[in-house]
Amino acid sequence: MNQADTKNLEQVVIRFAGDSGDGMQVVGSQFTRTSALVGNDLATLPDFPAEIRAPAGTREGVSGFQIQLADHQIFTPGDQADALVALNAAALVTNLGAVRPGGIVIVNTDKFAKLDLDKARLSSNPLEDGTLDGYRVIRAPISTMTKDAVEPLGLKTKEADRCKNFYCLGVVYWLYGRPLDATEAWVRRKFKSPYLEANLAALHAGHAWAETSELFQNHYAIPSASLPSGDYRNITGNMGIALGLAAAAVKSGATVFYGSYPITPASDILHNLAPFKHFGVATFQAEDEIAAVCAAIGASYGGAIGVTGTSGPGLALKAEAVGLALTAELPLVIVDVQRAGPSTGLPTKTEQSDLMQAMYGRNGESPVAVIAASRPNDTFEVALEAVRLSVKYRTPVILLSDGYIANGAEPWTLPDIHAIPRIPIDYAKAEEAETFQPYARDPETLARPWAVPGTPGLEHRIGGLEKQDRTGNVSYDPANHQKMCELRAEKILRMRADIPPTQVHGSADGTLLIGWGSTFGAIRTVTDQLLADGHRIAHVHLRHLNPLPGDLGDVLSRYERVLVPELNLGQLVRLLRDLYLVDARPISKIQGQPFFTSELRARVVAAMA
Amino acid sequence: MNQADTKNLEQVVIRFAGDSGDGMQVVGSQFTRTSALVGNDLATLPDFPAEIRAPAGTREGVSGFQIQLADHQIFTPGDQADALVALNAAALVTNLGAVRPGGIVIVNTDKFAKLDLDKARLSSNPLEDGTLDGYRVIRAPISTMTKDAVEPLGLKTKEADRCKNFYCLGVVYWLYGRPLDATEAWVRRKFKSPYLEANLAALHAGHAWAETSELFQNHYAIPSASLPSGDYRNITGNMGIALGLAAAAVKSGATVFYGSYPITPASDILHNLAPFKHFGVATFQAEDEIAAVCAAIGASYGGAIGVTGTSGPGLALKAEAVGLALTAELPLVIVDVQRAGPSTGLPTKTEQSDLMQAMYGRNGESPVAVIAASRPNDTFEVALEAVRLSVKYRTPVILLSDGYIANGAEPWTLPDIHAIPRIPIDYAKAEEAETFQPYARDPETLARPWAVPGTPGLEHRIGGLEKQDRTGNVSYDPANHQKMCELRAEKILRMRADIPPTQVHGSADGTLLIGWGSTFGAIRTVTDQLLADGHRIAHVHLRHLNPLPGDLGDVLSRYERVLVPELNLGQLVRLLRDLYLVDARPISKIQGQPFFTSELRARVVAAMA
Amino acid sequence: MSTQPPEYAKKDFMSDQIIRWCPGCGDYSILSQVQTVFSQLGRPKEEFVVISGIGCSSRFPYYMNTYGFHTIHGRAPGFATGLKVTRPELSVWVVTGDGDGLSIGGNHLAHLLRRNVDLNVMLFNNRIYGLTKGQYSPTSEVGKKTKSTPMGSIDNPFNPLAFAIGSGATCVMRSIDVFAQHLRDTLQAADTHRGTSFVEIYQNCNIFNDGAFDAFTDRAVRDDRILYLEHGKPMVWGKTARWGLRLDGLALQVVQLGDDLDESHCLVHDATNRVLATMLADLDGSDGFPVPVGLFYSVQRPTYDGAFGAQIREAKVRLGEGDLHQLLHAGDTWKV
Amino acid sequence: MSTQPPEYAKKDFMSDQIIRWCPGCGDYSILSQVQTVFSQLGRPKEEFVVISGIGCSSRFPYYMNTYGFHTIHGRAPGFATGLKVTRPELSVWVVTGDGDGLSIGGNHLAHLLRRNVDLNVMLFNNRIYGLTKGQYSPTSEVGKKTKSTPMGSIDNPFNPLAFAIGSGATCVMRSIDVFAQHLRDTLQAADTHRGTSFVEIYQNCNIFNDGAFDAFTDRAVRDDRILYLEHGKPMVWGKTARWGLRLDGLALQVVQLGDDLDESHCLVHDATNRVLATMLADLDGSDGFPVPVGLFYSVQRPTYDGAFGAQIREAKVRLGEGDLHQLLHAGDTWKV
Ligand SMILES: Cc1ncc(C[n+]2csc(CCOP(=O)(O)OP(=O)(O)O)c2C)c(N)n1
Ligand SMILES: Cc1ncc(C[n+]2csc(CCOP(=O)(O)OP(=O)(O)O)c2C)c(N)n1
Ligand code: SF4
Ligand code: SF4
Ligand SMILES: [Mg+2]
Ligand SMILES: [Mg+2]
Repeated sequence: MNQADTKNLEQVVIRFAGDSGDGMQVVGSQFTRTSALVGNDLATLPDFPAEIRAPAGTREGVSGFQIQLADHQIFTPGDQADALVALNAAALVTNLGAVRPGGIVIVNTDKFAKLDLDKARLSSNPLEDGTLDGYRVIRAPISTMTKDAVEPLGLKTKEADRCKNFYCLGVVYWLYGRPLDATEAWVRRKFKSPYLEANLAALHAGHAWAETSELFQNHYAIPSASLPSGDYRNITGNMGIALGLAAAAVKSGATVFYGSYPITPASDILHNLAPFKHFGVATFQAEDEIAAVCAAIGASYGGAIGVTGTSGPGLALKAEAVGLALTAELPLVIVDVQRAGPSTGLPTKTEQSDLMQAMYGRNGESPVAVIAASRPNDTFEVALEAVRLSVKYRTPVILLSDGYIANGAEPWTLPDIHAIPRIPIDYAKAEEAETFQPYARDPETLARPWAVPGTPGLEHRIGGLEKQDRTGNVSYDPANHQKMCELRAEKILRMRADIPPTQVHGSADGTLLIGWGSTFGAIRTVTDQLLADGHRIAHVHLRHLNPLPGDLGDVLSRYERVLVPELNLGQLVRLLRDLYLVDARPISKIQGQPFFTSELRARVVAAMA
Repeated sequence: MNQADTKNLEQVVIRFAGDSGDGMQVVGSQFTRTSALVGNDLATLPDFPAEIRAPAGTREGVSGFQIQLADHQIFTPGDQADALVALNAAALVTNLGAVRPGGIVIVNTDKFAKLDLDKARLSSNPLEDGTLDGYRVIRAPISTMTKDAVEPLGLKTKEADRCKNFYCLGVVYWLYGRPLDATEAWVRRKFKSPYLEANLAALHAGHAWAETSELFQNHYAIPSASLPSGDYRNITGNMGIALGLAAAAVKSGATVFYGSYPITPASDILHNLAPFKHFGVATFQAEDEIAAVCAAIGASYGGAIGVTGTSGPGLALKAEAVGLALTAELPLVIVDVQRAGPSTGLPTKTEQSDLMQAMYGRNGESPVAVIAASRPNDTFEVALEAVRLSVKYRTPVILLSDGYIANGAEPWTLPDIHAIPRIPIDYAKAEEAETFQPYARDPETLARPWAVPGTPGLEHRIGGLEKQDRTGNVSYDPANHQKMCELRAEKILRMRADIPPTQVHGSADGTLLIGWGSTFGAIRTVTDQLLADGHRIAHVHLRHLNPLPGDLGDVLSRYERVLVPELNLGQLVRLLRDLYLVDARPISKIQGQPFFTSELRARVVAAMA
Repeated sequence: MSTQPPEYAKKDFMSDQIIRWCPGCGDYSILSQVQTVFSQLGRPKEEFVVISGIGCSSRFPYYMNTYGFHTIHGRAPGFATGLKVTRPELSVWVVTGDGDGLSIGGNHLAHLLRRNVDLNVMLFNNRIYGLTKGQYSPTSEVGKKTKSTPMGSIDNPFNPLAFAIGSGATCVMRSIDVFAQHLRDTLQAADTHRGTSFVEIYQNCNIFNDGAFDAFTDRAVRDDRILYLEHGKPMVWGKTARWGLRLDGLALQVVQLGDDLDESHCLVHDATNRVLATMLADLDGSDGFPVPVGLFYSVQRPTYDGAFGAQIREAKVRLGEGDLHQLLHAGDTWKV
Repeated sequence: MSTQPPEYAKKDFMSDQIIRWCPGCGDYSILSQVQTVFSQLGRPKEEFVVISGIGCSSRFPYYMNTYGFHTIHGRAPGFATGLKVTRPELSVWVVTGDGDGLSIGGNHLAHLLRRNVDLNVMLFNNRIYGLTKGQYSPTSEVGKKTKSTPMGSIDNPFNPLAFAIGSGATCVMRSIDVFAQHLRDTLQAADTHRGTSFVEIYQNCNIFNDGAFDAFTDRAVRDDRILYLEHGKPMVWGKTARWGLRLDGLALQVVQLGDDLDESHCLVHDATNRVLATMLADLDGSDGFPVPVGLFYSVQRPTYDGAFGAQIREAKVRLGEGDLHQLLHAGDTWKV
C-alpha cells in the first residue's frame, strides 16, 4: 500500500494527450464528469487535430484535453498544466510546453521506440536526452500493463491496446482522489462484453498500480467548491445552443427550423438538433450556406422560427440573404461559431474575428442585432435571447459563438423550465384583414405584422426592393427610402429596452476591462487577481453588441482607462471608440488560442503602468 | 425673326423629360456634347426608370436627363432646373418639382389628352388646373410640328413621332445659343436615310420654330469657361473605369482579365470592356458573382491582372473569395458600383452605403485596400491606381464607384498617355528557383513573389489555410498566425507611402467638410459658396479610404469642427471617429439621390451654428 | 384547406399593382394564364404562395393577388423549400428565369429537383437577361451578339429539360407563352403532380431577343413545327402534311405519314421513360424534327416534404412530444 | 512547352508535404496514380496546375510537386476557368469531392461542363462529407444515417454522370480508387480529350463510409460486377460466367453468353452516343446489371478557351494592337 500523503489543492490543471485514436477525449470527459459529480468547479479545453485521422504516432495526430478543477469558482481551463499524461512520444513533445516547471509528467514508455521517435520527428529520445529535466516524471509501460490487465478477457492485441485510456484514467483518478463509480457506470452503459469488462479491468488496474507502485510522492484532494445550489450538467457551447433552440420551440409553440450546411466548428449544432424532432425542431442539411439561410427565411415567412448556423466563411456567403431578411423584416437567427480566418484560415482554431463582419458585412445600410455567448454555460440563454429578440422585433439576430465555446465544456446549472418565459408568437389574424397593412408597425418595437401564408384576407407581396412605409408596396420615393432606412436602424436601437443594466464586476473607477465572447474566463480571472492585489480594476462583459447597452457610455465614462482584450486585431474596440469617443485600447491576440490568464494579466498590468 | 434679346448667363440647369421611348438620353448627350464643344464646363445626371420599358406615358416610364453648364468650373448637375422640356403629361408632373420657381417649362401639348392624363394618373389637366402657375410656360404641339416637319420624307406615323426629340433639341439649341453642327454631324454618322434626313429636318424645324414663334422673351448665351487647356471628351464613370483598365493592360503589358456577372449599375463596365480585346483586355461573363471573382483570381494566379466588377449585392457574394485572394496575396481589383440597398433596394438609384462592407465584409481579420472615385472624370485615374496598388502590393483593392458616377457624364481632360507611368509586373523568375520562397517578402511593400504556373523550378502550393511565413506551407503554429495576420494588416498600411499629401481646399482652420465618392461636387460647391461668404471652411475629399492618408490625423486636428456628408447613414464618419477620436459628425442623406447643393449648404450652415 | 372549394374568377388573382413589364412582353400572357389556372384549382386563394428570384420574370409575384415573395437572385428554390417543408399544406409556385434559374441559381434548382419537394417551378426562358438589359444567358444560342459579347457568345447553352432530367427531376414539361390553352393545361398538370414539377415556358422578350421562338410559334408554321406530347399518344404532328416519330436504334427518326404509314407506326409517348424524355428534350426543331411541348417526363417518387414531415411524426410517435425538462436533465446531472 | 519531352519518375511529382489523410483512405491510391500519370504525359512539370476546393479530397494539390491552388469550397471550376482562358498552354486539373463538386459547387461544375473549358476534373466520390466528419452528401443513398440524419437521409442522390451529361459535358468517365491501372488509363484519356474531361472516381472513405463500393470493387466479385466500357468494344463482362448487354427497345438487357449467344450479339459501345451514355450512367449494379467504368461518353466540341483566345486574336487581326491614344480620343473630343 502506497503511503503517499494526501495533500489538499485549491485547484489543479490536468492535461491528457495521446494519439487521435487513443480516446483522449473520452478520458477527458470522464474526468470532467467525475470531478463535476464530486462538486468541483471546472472548465475544459479539448484540442483536436485539424486532420480527420492523421497517421498514428505523428505530431499532427495528437489529440489533447485540458481541464482545470477547483474548490472555488473558476472561469478558464488554466494556463499551464500541473500534470500531463502523454501516451506517446509525439504527445509528449507537443504538450510538454504546456506543463509548468516541476509539474507531473506521466509517460507511456512503451511508445518511445525508434519507430515512434521517427513518427514524432525526433532525433533523440526525450526520455533520455534531458528534455524532461525539471519535471516530476512517472515512467510507466502503460501499453504493456494494460495488455496484462485485460489479458484474461481474450481480446486481440489491438483491441486490448485500446483500453489504455481507461488505465490512465485509473491512475489519475487515484492521484487526484476521484471515485471510480461514475465512470464504472458509464462503461457499463456504453460498452458490451467483452469490451465492458476489459475497460473496467484497465481502469481498476491503473488505479491499483498508482496506489501500489510507490512512484507517486503524494496524492491529492480537491475539496468541492461551494457552487450555487441546483442541478448541474456539463455542457458544450454547441449543445447549449441546440438545447436553447429546442427550448425556444417549446416555449413559443412554433417550429424551430434549422437550415445548415456543415462547417467546422458549427456542424455539431446540426448534429445535436437533428434528434430533437419531437420538440418541434426541424433540421435541414442544405446544399450550401446560401440555400440554408434562404430555407430558414422561407420557414420564417411561413411562421416558423428560421435559424441557420455556420462559421465565418459561411456567414460571408449568407450576407446577401440576411439583407433580404432584414428588409423583409422577418425573424431569423444566424449562429456564427467563429474560427480563425481569414479565408479557410485555421478551421479548428478559435478566434473572435467576425464581429465586424456581423456588424457590417452586407450591402447597403443593413443593421442587424448582434449578441454573443461568452462561455458554454450561457449558450442556452443566449440562444433563447436570440430567438426572443428576433421574433419580437422581426429582424435578423446574429449570435456569435466561437470554437472555444463550441467545444469546451463546463458545468451548467440547469434552469427551471417553468421559469423560462414564453416566447409570444403573434401572427396577424384573418380578422385584421380589413385594416391589414404589411408594413404597419408596432409603436413600441417597430415590428411589422407577421402575416403568414394561409391566413385568409392577408394576401400580400414582399421582397427585396424598397417598400413603401405601411403598405409595403414597392416604392422609389426618395423620402420614403430615407424613412425606411431610419426605421430599420431605429428598430435595432429599440432593443436597448430589452437589455438589462450593464453589470460591472470590480471597482467603480480606475481601469475597465471590457470584453465579449469567450474571453470572459480569462478577463474575469485576471480582474479578480488584480482586485485581490488591490488594483482599481473592473470587468464588463457584453452579451449585446448591437445595440450596445443604453447605459454603456455612462459606464465607460467613469473609468480612466478602458482596455479591450480580444482574440482578433481589435474589433469591439473600434465600435467603442466610434460610438463613445473613448480612447479604448486593444489588447489583441490572434493565435487560434484563448488568452492565458498569466499572459493577459501581464498585458493588462503593462497597460496600466 | 424673333427679336428676343440675348442674355448672358453664368450658368444654367436644363432638364429634359419624356417617355423612356422618347430618346431623352440622346437629347441629353447631344446637348452635353455641343455644350462641351463650345467650351462650357458642365455636369450631367441621367435619370432612368427602374423598368426596362414601363408602359408608354406612365409615370414609371419617365426618363430624364439634367445638365448644368457654366462659364466657370462647376461640379454638380445643379439642384433645380432653370428650364424643363416635358414631352408628355407624366414627364411634366414627375419633373416639375425639379424646376425653380419662375423657370421655363416647355411642354408638348399634344400629349395631354384624356388618355395621356389617365396614364399619368392625373384627374385634371395640369396645363389648365393651375399646376403651372409661377412658371414661364411655353406650350407647343411638338408632336404635330415634328410630324409636319418630316412629312415630306414619307415616314410612318410612329417613325415620324420618334423624331420629336430632335425637334426639342433644336428648340433648346436656339434658346441657349448652341450651334447645330456637331449634332448634325452625329446624325449623319449615326442614321441612315430616310431617318437621317428626318432627324435633321426635325432639328432644324425646332430651331426655326423657336426663332420665329416669338414665344420666347429672351435667348441666352453661356460664355465658354476658362478650363485648363487640353483635349477633352465627355466621360461616364463606367466608361472611365473601362478605359482605365484598358490603359492598365497597355501600361503593364499584362492581360487585364475582367470577370463579371451583369448587375445594375455595373454592367456597362463589362459592355464597355468587351470590345477592347485588342488592348489585352479579356472579358468573361460568369454564371454568378462568385464564379466571376474566382475566375479573376485564377487569372491573377496565372499572371494576369484579375478584375471583377459588381454592385453591393454582388460584393456580398464575393466576400469569401476576396478573403482567399488576400491570404493568397494575389492582385485583384474589385469594382463596386454602389446602389441603394439594403438587399435589392433601389437598384437604379445611387448610394454610398457599401463602405463598411468593403472595409469589413469578410470573415476573419481580412484587410483590403479601398479606394473611391469621386466623379466620372477621375474614374480613369482611380482604375489605374487600383490596378497599380493591387499589383504592387499583391492584395485585393476594392474600388468604390456609385450609380451617380457610373451613369453621369462630365468633360474629362484626356491624359497624355506617355505621361502615364508604366505598371511594373515583376513575375518571379526561373533563375530564382534556388532561393525561391513563395511567402518571402519585398522589404518595402511586403509583397510576396508573383510566381506564375509555367515557371520552371518555382512549383509551389498555395491556398486558404494559414501559411507559414516565408515557406508558405500550411502552418497551425500560433505565433505564426499572429505574425501573418499582422503582416497582412501592415501591408495595407504600407500603401500610405503611395498616397500623396492630403489636399485641403479652403481655410486652414474652422470647419472641415470631409467626404469621399460622388458627393465631391456638392461638397466642393458648398465649400466654395461658404468661403465666398467669408466662412472659415475647408473641404478634403478622400480617394484612399483604406489605408487613410498618413497625414489625415494631423489635418483633422487643425479643425474645430469636422462634418462628414455622406449618402448613407454615416459610414466614413465611423472610421474617422474610431481612428482619430475626433468628434466628427455625419450629414447623412439616403434617398437614392445625390445631395442638392442648397440642401447640403443649409445643413452645413446649421451644423456650424 | 376548406372543404368547399371556393369559386373564383381570374380577376380574384389579379393584384392592384401596376404591371411593369414592357408592352408586348410574353410575361403578360403567362401571367394571364396563371391567374386563370389558379382560379380554377379549387383552392382557397390564401393557400397560394408565389416565390421568385430576380429578373423581369421574377416580378411575377407582385401581380398575383396571393401571398408572394420576390426574393434574391437565383435563390427562390431555397426559400420555397424552407416554406414547403414547414407548411406542406400550401401550394407553392416558384417563378424563375433562364438567368435566375440556370445561371446564378442552377445549383439550387438542381437540388430542388433531386429532392423532389412538392412544388411547381415555372422557368420563363427568353434566352436573354431581360432585367439587366440584354446580355446573353445560359440558354442563348452560341454566337449570340449582345452588349457583353460583341463578337458573339462562345458558350454552349444548357438545355433546361436535359439539365432537369440529369438532376433527377420527376416531372418535366414545356409550354409557350402564346399557347394560352396549352399553357393552362400544362400548369394544371404541374399542380396535379406530386413532387417538383418543372415547367419550361418559352417566353418572348420583345425588347432584347424578339422573335427567339418565332420559327415554331408563328401561327403560320406552328402546326407543322410543334409536337404536342401526351402520355400514351402516338407522336405525330403537322397540318399541311402529317409527320410522325419512330425509333431507329437509339435515335429518333422523322417519317412522313401517308399511304403506307400511319399513326399506328409511330412511337407512342411514354412519359415514364427517362431515356425517351432525354431524346425528346434534344429536339430543337432542326433537321426536320419538331419542337416538342407538353409532358416530357413524369414519375412518382416520394417527396422531400412528405418524408420530412413523416420523420417528425415518427419521432413524435416513437419518443412522444418532447419533454423539455427531461431533455435538459438527460445524461449526467448532479446536484449541488 | 519544351520540344524534348522531359523524363520524369513518379517521385518527381511527390511534394515534400506530410500527407494528412487517414491511413487507409482511398485518396492515397488516387494520388499515387496521378503522380505516375503526370510523370508520363511528356510535359514539363511546371506546366501542371492542380486546383481544388475544400474537403479531404481537395487537399490533393499539397501533395503534388506541381503548381497547386487549394481554393475555397465548391469554387475550383471558377479559378480553373480564369486560369485556363488566360494561360491555355497549361495543363489544368481540378480536384473536387461529391460535396465540393456537387453540393455547394454543383452550379460551377455544370457551367464548366457546358462551356467545355479544356481541363480535367477528378471528382472523388466517397458518398460522404469526409472533412466535416461524416454527414451524408448529395451522392449518399436514401436512408443514410449520419450525425445530421439520425433517422436516415431523405434526398434522392445525384447521379454524377447523369448530372454531367445533362449539363452538356463532352467527356464523361468513371474509375475507382483501387483500380490502379484502370485509373491511370482513364486519366491518360482525360488528358487527351480536348474539352472538359469529367472523371468520377469512386473513393473509399474508410472512416465515415467504409466499404461503400465493396459490393463491386472487392477482388472476389469485381470481375463479375464491373463492365469496362471501351469505345467500339462489345459490352461484355464476367469471369465465372460471361454476360453481355443488349438493347431492348429503349432499355438495356442483360444476357448470359454461352452456346448460342456470344460477344457478337452484344451491344457495341459507342461513346459518341449520348443516349447510350445516359442509359449506362443509370446502371448501378442492381438487378443483375454491372457497374460500368471507363469511357461513357466523348465527343468533340469547340473548347471555351479555344474560342476565347480565337476572338482575341481575331480582334487583333481586325483592329490591330490597341492604340491607347486613339482609344481615349475616340468619339467626340474637343480642345480648350
Ligand atoms: C446577386 C445579384 N446579381 C446580379 C443581379 C442582376 N440581375 C438581376 S436579374 C438578372 C438576370 C435575369 O435574367 P432572367 O432570370 O433570365 O430574367 P429575365 O429578366 O430575362 O426575365 C441579373 C443578372 C442581381 N439582381 N443580384
Ligand atoms: C463555405 C464553406 N462551407 C462549408 C465548409 C465545410 N466543408 C469543408 S469540406 C466540406 C464537405 C466536403 O465533402 P467532399 O467534397 O465530399 O470532400 P471529402 O472530404 O469527402 O473528400 C464541407 C461541408 C467550408 N470549408 N467552406
Ligand atoms: S425586357 Fe424583355 S423580358 Fe423584360 S419586361 Fe421587357 S420584354 Fe419582357
Ligand atoms: S475522413 Fe475519409 S475521405 Fe477523409 S481522409 Fe479520412 S478516410 Fe479519407
Ligand atoms: Mg431571361
Ligand atoms: Mg466526399
